Amino acid sequence: MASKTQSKKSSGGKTPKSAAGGHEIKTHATAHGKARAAQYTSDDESVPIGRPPVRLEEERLIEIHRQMLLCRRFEERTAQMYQMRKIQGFCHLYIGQEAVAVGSVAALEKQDYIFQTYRDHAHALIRGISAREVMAELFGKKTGCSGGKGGSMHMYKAETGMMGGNGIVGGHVPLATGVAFKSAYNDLPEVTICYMGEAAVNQGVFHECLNMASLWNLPIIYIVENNLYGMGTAVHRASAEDQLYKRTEGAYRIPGVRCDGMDVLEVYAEVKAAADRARNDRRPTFIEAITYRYRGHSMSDPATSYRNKAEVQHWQERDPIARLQAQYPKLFTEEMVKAADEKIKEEVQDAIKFADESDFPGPEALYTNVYVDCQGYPKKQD
Amino acid sequence: MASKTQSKKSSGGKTPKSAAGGHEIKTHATAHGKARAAQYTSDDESVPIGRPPVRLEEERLIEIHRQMLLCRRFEERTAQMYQMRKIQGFCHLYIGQEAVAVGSVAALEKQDYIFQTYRDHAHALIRGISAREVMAELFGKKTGCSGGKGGSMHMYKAETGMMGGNGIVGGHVPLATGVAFKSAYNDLPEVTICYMGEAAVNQGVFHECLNMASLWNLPIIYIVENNLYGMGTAVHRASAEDQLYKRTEGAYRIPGVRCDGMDVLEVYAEVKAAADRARNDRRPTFIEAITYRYRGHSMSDPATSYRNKAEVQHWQERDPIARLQAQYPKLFTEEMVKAADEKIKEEVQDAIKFADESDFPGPEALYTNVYVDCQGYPKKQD
Amino acid sequence: MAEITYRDALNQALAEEMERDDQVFLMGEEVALYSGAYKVSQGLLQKFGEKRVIDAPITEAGFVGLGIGAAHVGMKPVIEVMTYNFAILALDQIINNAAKLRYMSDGQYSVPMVLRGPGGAGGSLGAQHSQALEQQFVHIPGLKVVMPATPHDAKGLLKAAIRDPDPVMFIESEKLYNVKGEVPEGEYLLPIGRAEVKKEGSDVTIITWSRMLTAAVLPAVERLEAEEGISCEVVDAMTLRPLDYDTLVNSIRKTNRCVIVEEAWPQASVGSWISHEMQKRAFDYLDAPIGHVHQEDVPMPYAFNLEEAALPSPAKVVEAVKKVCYAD
Amino acid sequence: MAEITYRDALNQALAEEMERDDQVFLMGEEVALYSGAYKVSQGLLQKFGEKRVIDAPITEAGFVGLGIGAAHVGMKPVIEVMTYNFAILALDQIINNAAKLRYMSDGQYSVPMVLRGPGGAGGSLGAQHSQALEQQFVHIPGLKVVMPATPHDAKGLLKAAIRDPDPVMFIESEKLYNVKGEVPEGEYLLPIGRAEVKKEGSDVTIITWSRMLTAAVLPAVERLEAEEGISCEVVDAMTLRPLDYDTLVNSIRKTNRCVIVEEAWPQASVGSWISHEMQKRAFDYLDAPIGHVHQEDVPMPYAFNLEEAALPSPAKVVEAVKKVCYAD
Ligand SMILES: Cc1ncc(C[n+]2csc(CCOP(=O)(O)OP(=O)(O)O)c2C)c(N)n1
Ligand SMILES: Cc1ncc(C[n+]2csc(CCOP(=O)(O)OP(=O)(O)O)c2C)c(N)n1
Ligand SMILES: [Mg+2]
Ligand SMILES: [Mg+2]
Repeated sequence: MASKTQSKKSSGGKTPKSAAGGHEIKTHATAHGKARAAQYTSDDESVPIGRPPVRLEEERLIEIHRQMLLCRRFEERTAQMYQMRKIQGFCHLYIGQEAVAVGSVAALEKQDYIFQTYRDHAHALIRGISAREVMAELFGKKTGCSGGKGGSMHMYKAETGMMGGNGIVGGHVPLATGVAFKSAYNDLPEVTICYMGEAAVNQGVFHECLNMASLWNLPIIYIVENNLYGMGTAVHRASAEDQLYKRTEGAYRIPGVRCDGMDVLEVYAEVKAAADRARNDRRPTFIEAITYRYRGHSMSDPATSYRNKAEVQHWQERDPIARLQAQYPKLFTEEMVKAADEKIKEEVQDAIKFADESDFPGPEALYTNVYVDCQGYPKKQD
Repeated sequence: MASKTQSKKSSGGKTPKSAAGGHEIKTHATAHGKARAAQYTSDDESVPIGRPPVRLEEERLIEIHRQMLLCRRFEERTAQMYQMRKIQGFCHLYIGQEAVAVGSVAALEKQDYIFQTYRDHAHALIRGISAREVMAELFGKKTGCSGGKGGSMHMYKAETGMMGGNGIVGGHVPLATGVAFKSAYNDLPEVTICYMGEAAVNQGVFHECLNMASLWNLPIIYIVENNLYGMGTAVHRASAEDQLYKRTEGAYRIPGVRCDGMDVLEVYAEVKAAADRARNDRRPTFIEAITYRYRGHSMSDPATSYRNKAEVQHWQERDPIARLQAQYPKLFTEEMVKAADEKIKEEVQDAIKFADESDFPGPEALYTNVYVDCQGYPKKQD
Repeated sequence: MAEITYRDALNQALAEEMERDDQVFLMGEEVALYSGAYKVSQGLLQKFGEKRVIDAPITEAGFVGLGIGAAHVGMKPVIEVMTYNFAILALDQIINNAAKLRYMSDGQYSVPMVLRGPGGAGGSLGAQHSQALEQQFVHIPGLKVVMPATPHDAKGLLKAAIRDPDPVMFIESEKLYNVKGEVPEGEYLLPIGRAEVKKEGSDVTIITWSRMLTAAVLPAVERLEAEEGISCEVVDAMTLRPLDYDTLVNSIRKTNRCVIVEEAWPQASVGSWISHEMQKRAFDYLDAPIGHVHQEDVPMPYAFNLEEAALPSPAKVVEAVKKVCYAD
Repeated sequence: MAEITYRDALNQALAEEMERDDQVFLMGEEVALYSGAYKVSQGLLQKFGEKRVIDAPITEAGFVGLGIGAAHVGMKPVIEVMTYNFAILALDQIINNAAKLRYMSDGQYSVPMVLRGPGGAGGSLGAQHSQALEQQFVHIPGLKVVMPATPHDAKGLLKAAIRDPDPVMFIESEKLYNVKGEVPEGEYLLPIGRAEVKKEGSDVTIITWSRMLTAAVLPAVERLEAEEGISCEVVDAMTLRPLDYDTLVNSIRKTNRCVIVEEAWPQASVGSWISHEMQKRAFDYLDAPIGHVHQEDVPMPYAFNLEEAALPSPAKVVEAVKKVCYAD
C-alpha cells in the first residue's frame, strides 16, 4: 500500500515581473506542475475525504474487481491492436483510472444513465456492452455496438443506459443534463451520471448546465475524473481554482466533494450517497475523483514532455486494482486473481477474434441512419 | 432618504411535488420574485457593503451629479424620439441605473477601457462621447459616433476608451478580457471594466473568461449591473446562486463584492479599490452593483407582466440622483440643481437638433469599412 | 377560413401539439412569464403550467443541448431561440449532437426536437441581430430546415415538425409575425420536404422562401407582369433540407429562366447552392444564367436608409428578372 | 530550394513573424509545452518564452474572443484551434466580433487576427472531428478565408495573413502536415485573394483548394490525361474569401468545362457557390453543367471503408470530369 507522502504546495501567489520588464503572464510552470502533482496524492491528508469506504458483499467485491481487471486487460490489448493498425484514429486509454468508472457504475441501478467523454471504452464495458461489441466497434466492424460508425469515441448501447462517448470537450454535459430533465419531468426514479475530464470544467457549457441542474433540481451527478492533465496541461495551468470540488458550491449551490479516485470503494460510497440524493431529493452533486492515466492522452502521445517517470510511478503504486486486492487479501488470493485474470484474458481474446472476423459495414451503411425518415435523403452523389 | 426595510427571504429550499404527482420543476415563482426583490434593497443590512463612501472634492461631486443628470435627461428625450420614430429598432434605456456607470467611470483614468452591453448610451456619454454624437448615432446619422452604422447597441469612440456596446449577451466579455490581456502583455498601467447585466453571468463565456483573467492575472474589473431582471426573468429564476457576488471566489479565486448600485459614491469607492488592485497587483475583481431600471427592458416592454408599481416605486425612492443631492444638501441646493438641469436640457436639445439636421450616411457608406483592405470587396450585387 | 396572424398560427400549432402529447414541452428565454419576446407563446404558460412552458437562463448552448438530450430519450422538446442569431452559440450542440447522434449510434437514437425562432432582419436591429444564417443548418446532414412564409404554412409545418422524428430547424421571421393569412379551422399538417408553386407563370421561375416571398418577390411580380409583361412563376421552397428538387426543376423546365431570391449573404448561401443544383439538373433548359438576389455582402448597417439598401427589395428582384429575360 | 514539410513551413512562418513583431503572440490549447497537438509550434516556446506562446484552457469561445479583443487594440494574435471543428464553439465571437467590429464602428477598429488550425478529415476520427466547415466563414463579410495546399503556399500565405489588417481564417489540414514540398530559403509573402493555375490544360478546368489538390485532383488528372486523353487545367483557389474570380473564369473561358472538387458536404457549400458564380460569369462559355465532387451528404463514419467511400477520391474526380466531357 501507498505510504504517506508530503503535500507540497506551489509557491503560487503573485507573478514576478520578468527581467525584460514586461509583465510575465503566468501560463505554465513545469517545475511547479510536477511538485504539485504530489498534492493530489490519494492519501494526502489535506484532501477532505468524504466518507469511509463501505462494506460490500463478497460477490460484489469480486464483480468490482473483475470489472476493473477487464477494463485493464481489454485496453492493454486495445493498445496492441492499435499498433497493429487494426484500430485507427484517436484512441484514448483509461488504464489507471478504472476505479472511477467501476466504483461509480456499481452505485447505479438498471434504469440509470451514464455519459462519458471520448475516453469511453471502460464505461461501455462496465455498463453492459460486451467486450465483443466494444472491440468490434474499435475495429470499425458492423458488429460493433455503434455499427462501426461511431468508433472509439462514440460507444452506444441504448438499452444499457450507456449514452455514449462524445468527442467535444464539454459537449455531452448538456445531453446528460437533458436526460436528467426528462427523468424529473416524468417523475421517474432515474439518475444520470455525467463524467468528464478535469479540463472540461473550464468550458462554458459546463457552467451553463450546472446552473440549470441546480435551478431545476435535476437528478444528476457530475463526476470529474481529475487525472491531473488535459492532454499536456496540468490542472493548475488551466484552472484558476485547481481544487475543483470547491468550484460548484459557491457558484451553483451544488455541493462539491472530492474523493480518492484510486480507491474503488471510496468512489462507490461517494457516488452512492450522491445517487440517493439525486433519486430521493432531486438534487445534483459534483464529485471530483482524483485519479491518474498511466498512458498518454491518446495513442500518439508519449506523455514525456509534461510529466516524468517518477510521477507515473508514484501513481502506479496506488494502483486501484492492487489496492482493492490489498484491502481484502483473504478474498483476493494470488490463485483467485490469477484465475480471474485468465478468464478475462480469454474473454478479451475472444473479443479480438470476434472483431477481427466480423465484416466491415456494407457500402449501403454509409447512407443509413442519417435520418429516421427523409424522403430519399441522403443519396449518393452523381 | 430611504427608510430601513425588512429583508424578506423566499421560502427557498426543496420544491414540493406537484398535486398531479409529477415532479414540479422550479421555473418561476412570481410571488416569491416580488417578495425577494426587497431583499436587494440597497439599505438592506444583510448586504455586505464593502467600504464606506469616500469623500470627494466638490468639483468632482458636481461633475458626477452632472453626468448622472445628463444620462437621465438624455434618455428621457431618447424615449421621446423613439416614440416619434426618429429612433428605431431595439433601444434599451438605463434610467435608474446611472450611479453604476457614473460612479465606476469616475474611478478610472484616461488610458482605461470600458465595455458595455446594448444598454450603452450612458456609458458612451460618460466616457466622453458627446451628446451630439450619441444622439446622431441613435438617429442613424453619419455624424453619429459609429457613423450611423452601429446604432443604439453599438456606440464606439476608440480614443475615449469606450469600446462599445455589444448585442450578444456575454459576447463582449472575451473582448474586454483580451484588452486586459494586451495591457498585461505590454506591461501598461491600464485597467479595463467589463460591465454586464446579471443575466449574462449564466452565459458560458463569462465563466471561460473569468477563469482566464484569474489564471493570467489580468487587470480587469467585471461589473455586474444587477437590475434584478433579465428582460422579464427575475435573477433568482435564472441563477441557482442568486447572490451573484458569491459566485466567483470559489470558482475562479476572483473576489466578489456587492455594492449599492443606487449610491454613486459607494460604486466609486468600490471600483476605485478594484482599479488600484488591477493596476498595481494585476488581479481581477468581480463587483455586483445592485440597481434597478425604471423602464422596460427595451422600448417594446411595458414591464408589467413581471413586476408591479410598488416595486418600481420602492426603487425610485432610492433614486441615485436624488440620493446624491440629499447626501450633500448644501452643495446641491435647489437653485444649483435647477441651473445644472437647464444647462443639460439645452445640451440634449442641441444634440437632438444636431442629430435631426445631420445627413444619413451616403449610399456608398454601405460598402465601406467591411475590410481595411480587400481588393475590391465588397461590391454591390449585379 | 379565418384570417389570423403568422404569430397566432404558430401559437395554435404549439397549443394543439402540447395538448396532444404530454412529452412536448416549450423551453426558451422568456417563453413563459413574458409570453415570448415576440409573444408567440402567449397563453401557453397559463394553459400548460410551468412544468411544460419553461423560462431558461440565457445559456443557449446549455438549453439547446438540454433539449437534444431530452429528445434522444424520447421527449419532444420545442426549444425557442429568441432569434436565430443566437443559435450560433448552440451550434456545436446542433451540429455535433442533434444532427449526428442517430448516425454515430447507427440508429439507436433519434432526436425529435424542434428548434424554432425568427431568422433574418427585424428592422434597425444592427449587425449582430440581423442575419439570415440558414446556410449553417442547410449544410449539415442529419438536420431538416423549414422556413414557412405564410400563416397557413407556418401552422401546418410546425405541427409536422413537432411530430417529425428528426431534428427540425424551424426558422420564422420577426417581420412576418404580424402578417395575416387564411388558416383552416381544424387540424392539418403539411409535409416537410415539399416546395409549392405559389403562383403559376410562364416566362421565368422565381425561387424563394420565408419573408422574401411577400417582402420582395410578390410585389416585384406584380410590377413585372403589369409593367413588363413578364409572366412569373413563383416557387416557395418552404423546406430547404430536404429540398424538393422536382418541383423546382419542373418549373425551370417550363420557363427556361430562373432567379433565386434570398435574404442571406451571397457566398456559400442556400440560394447559390440551389442555383448550382438547378444548372446541373436543367442545364439544357436554361436560356440565361440563373439570377441571384441576396443581401449585399456587408454586415447589416443600422442606418435606416442603409439597411433598406442592404436588403433584397422588389426593385432588385425586378432588375434581376429583367436581366435573365434579357429585358434590361 | 529546400524540401520541407507543410508543418515546418508553417512553423517557419510563425517564427519569422514573431521575430519581426513583438505584438505577434501564439495562443491555443497545447501550443506551448506540448508543442501543439500536431507539433506545428515545435520550439516556439523555447524561442519566445511563455509570455508569447501561451497554453489556453479548453475554452474556445473565451480564448478566440480574447484574441479578437487584443487584436482590436493593436496586437497581432495568432490563435490556434486544435482543429477547425472546435471553431464552431467560438463562432459567435468570430461572426459577431471579429467580422463586424470594423463595420459597426465605421472603421475605428480593425481585427488583425489569424485563427489557424487544421480543417477537414484526419483519418478515422469519427463524425465530430472530421468536418470541412469553411462554408461557415466564407459566408461572412468581414472575414478572409485562406486554405493553402502546399508547403510553399502555406508559408507565404501565413506570413501574409499575420500581417494582414483584417481577420483571417487560416485553415490547414492534418493530412498535409507531413507532406513535403519546395520552399524558398529567404522571406517571401504570397498575396491573399489570388488563385493559381497549378497545372495548365485545355479540355476542362478543375477548381479545388487545400488537401483535395493533392489527395484527389492531381492523381485524377494524371489518370485522365494518361488513360482518357483529357487535358486538365487545375486551379487552386487558395483564398476562398476574397475569391479570385478572374483567374477562375478565365480558365473556364478557355476550357469550356468545369468541375469543382471540395472536401465539404454539398449543400450550401463553397463549391456550390463557386459553381453558381461561374455559370453566372461564363454561361455562354460552358459546354456542360458544372460538375461537383464533395463529401457524401452524411456525417463522417468511423469504419475505414466507409470513411474512404464518404470522401472525395481520385476515382470520383475522374468520373465527374468524364461526365462533363461527355466521355462517360
Ligand atoms: C472543444 C474541444 N476542444 C479541444 C478538444 C481536443 N481535446 C480532446 S481531449 C482534450 C483534453 C481534455 O482533458 P480532460 O478534460 O482533462 O480529459 P482527459 O483527456 O484527461 O480524460 C483536448 C484538448 C476537443 N476534443 N474538444
Ligand atoms: C446570446 C443572447 N441571447 C439572448 C439575447 C436577447 N436578450 C437581450 S438582453 C436580454 C436580457 C439580458 O438581461 P441582463 O443580462 O440582466 O441585462 P439587462 O438587460 O438587465 O441590462 C436578452 C435575453 C441576446 N441579445 N443575446
Ligand atoms: Mg484530464
Ligand atoms: Mg438585468
